[in-house]
Amino acid sequence: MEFILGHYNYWVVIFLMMVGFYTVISRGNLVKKIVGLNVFQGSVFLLYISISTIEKGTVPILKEGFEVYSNPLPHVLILTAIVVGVATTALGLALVVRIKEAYGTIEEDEIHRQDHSL
Amino acid sequence: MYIAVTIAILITMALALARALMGPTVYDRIAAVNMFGTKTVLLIAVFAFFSGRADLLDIALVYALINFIGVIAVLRLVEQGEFHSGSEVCTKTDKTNSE
Amino acid sequence: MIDILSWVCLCSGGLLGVIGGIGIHRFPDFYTRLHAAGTTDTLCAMLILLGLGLQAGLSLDAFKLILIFVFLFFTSPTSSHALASAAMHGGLKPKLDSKE
Amino acid sequence: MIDLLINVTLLTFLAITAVAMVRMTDLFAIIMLFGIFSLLTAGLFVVMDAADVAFTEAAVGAGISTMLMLATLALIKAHQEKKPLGRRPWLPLVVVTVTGAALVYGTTDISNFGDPLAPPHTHVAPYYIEQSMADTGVPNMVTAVLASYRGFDTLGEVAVVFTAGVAVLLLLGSRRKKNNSTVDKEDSNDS
Amino acid sequence: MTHNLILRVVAKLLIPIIILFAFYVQFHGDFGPGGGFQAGVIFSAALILYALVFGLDAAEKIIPRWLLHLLAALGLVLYAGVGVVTMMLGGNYLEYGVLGSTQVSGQHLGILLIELGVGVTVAAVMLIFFFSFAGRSRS
Repeated sequence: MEFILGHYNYWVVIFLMMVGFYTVISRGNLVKKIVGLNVFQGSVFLLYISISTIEKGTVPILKEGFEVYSNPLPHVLILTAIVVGVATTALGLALVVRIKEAYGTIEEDEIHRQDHSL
Repeated sequence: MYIAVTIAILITMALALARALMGPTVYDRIAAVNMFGTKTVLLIAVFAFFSGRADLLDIALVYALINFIGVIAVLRLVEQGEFHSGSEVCTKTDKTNSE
Repeated sequence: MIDILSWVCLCSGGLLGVIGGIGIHRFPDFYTRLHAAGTTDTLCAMLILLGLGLQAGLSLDAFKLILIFVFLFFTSPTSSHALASAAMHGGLKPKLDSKE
Repeated sequence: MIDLLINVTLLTFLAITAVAMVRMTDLFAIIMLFGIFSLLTAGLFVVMDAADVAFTEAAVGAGISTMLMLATLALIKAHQEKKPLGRRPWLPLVVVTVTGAALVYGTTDISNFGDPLAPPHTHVAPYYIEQSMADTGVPNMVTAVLASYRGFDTLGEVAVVFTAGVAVLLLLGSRRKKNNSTVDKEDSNDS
Repeated sequence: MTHNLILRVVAKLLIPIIILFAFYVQFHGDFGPGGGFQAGVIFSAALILYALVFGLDAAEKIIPRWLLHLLAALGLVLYAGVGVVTMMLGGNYLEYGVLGSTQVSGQHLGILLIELGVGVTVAAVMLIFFFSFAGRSRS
């Protein structure tokens, strides 16, 4: 029981990661691919934060009456990663918009077909 | 005692999530997402008091704000997208102010 | 005394939340669902925040709670209203007949 | 106890949301669910004692990210995903299952969730927790590490954000001359 | 959404509070949760709300595009400039201790300055994202 509760986080993280991965490799729609990438990214964030947690710990901001703080280092890494993540997502979406304008579609197959028919 | 409130909020979240998953119309989903956001705000507020860290209330505040802006943005898209399916689709610009 | 009052507020808030949740799940069409979500949401949030505020007493925390309260007090009905009017203009008809 | 309860429930919600997101074909509904996904992630960050991260995720993930996706949807005017491509649908599934199984096998060696003696908590973290107040005078350790100990790292991150901004400007900044005109190469910015 | 008078009034009421909250998050980041990244995003969220309710053109009147481009670069320059200044004062790159009379006061000033740089850049870049995506649809 303790083993299951202690690893539930990691298993859900892996499940989410695989769901995101599956979306990226099996779906042809570019917007959906980006959503899948974001799910993958979110699972990595959750993994890091799960690792940083300490039982009966508290938020890493010094305050009277608290002794155990959770590990601040993964928080820093993930905090910046989230902002960078949204920046890259925006870049990907901008590319999708330009692809739509150039090809008239956002389905991967149709883009391939148009490329080959030239 | 906090645990009773927490469980109540979690049940509500589950019901709202179910509506968001099933929702026959777009508006049902938006209403469910809005409710979900409000419940998350409450959950964080309750958790902040339970754990004795009132700093977390800032996060609840940001949630309330972002949730509102998100709903307005979604409505913008839905409304304009359905009204102007012709050439003049200016989803994010206001009708009165667009050139 | 204040403790009991605060627990009463918290519990009734939680109860209202669950009722609203059941409402959003069971009601037949969008407008009734929005009614369930909108009305219970506001009161539920306010009761829970009031309960927490009674626990906090007079402090910075109480001020932040009041701020959250004000935020929800303004935004929640506004988004409900915007949602309903968008749905109305979007052509979603309320279900008026009582036959399922 | 209570945080474990919230933790497990929210994680389960998260898994359900993710599966629903893959199965749906309505792009609009997918983006709504992505908003819920972000909210849930941020809630989990709060429960796992990462206040700053939850703050960022709430503001960025749920706010800006969802809004950008909606704006994209408005631009591409395609609200429905075409039916998934039919060729060899089992291959991705097999790849994903094998990778997932390998990763789950790997978790058996990870120490339990919240174990205070786990390796990540024994090297540099105790130094930050004990010394950050004396070194920088800032009670928020995350800010201390972010801005002071690892300031150079953060400079790089800000540069990445700036670069992404410039790139988006190059891609989308110039006004379209006509509807569906082909690629217009004019760069409209000077930053 | 011309019929949404309520939305306009409430937005007018809320936007100043949001901007005030953004400044609180920016400058209180040392003591509570928050900092430049979050404050920048919240600040841009306030302007995005304005753009959503009153239109993109009205928002661009408040903060024109060239100003956004300038601010995005300026934040990064401020951040990197702090590093250069510490080098000129005899320390290493981004060693804030030399900025003040004591180690702690120097650190405090340095953290405040670079958080400001981060906040300005992030706010400007998020607004650039939104304006680019939203402005693309007008022909």
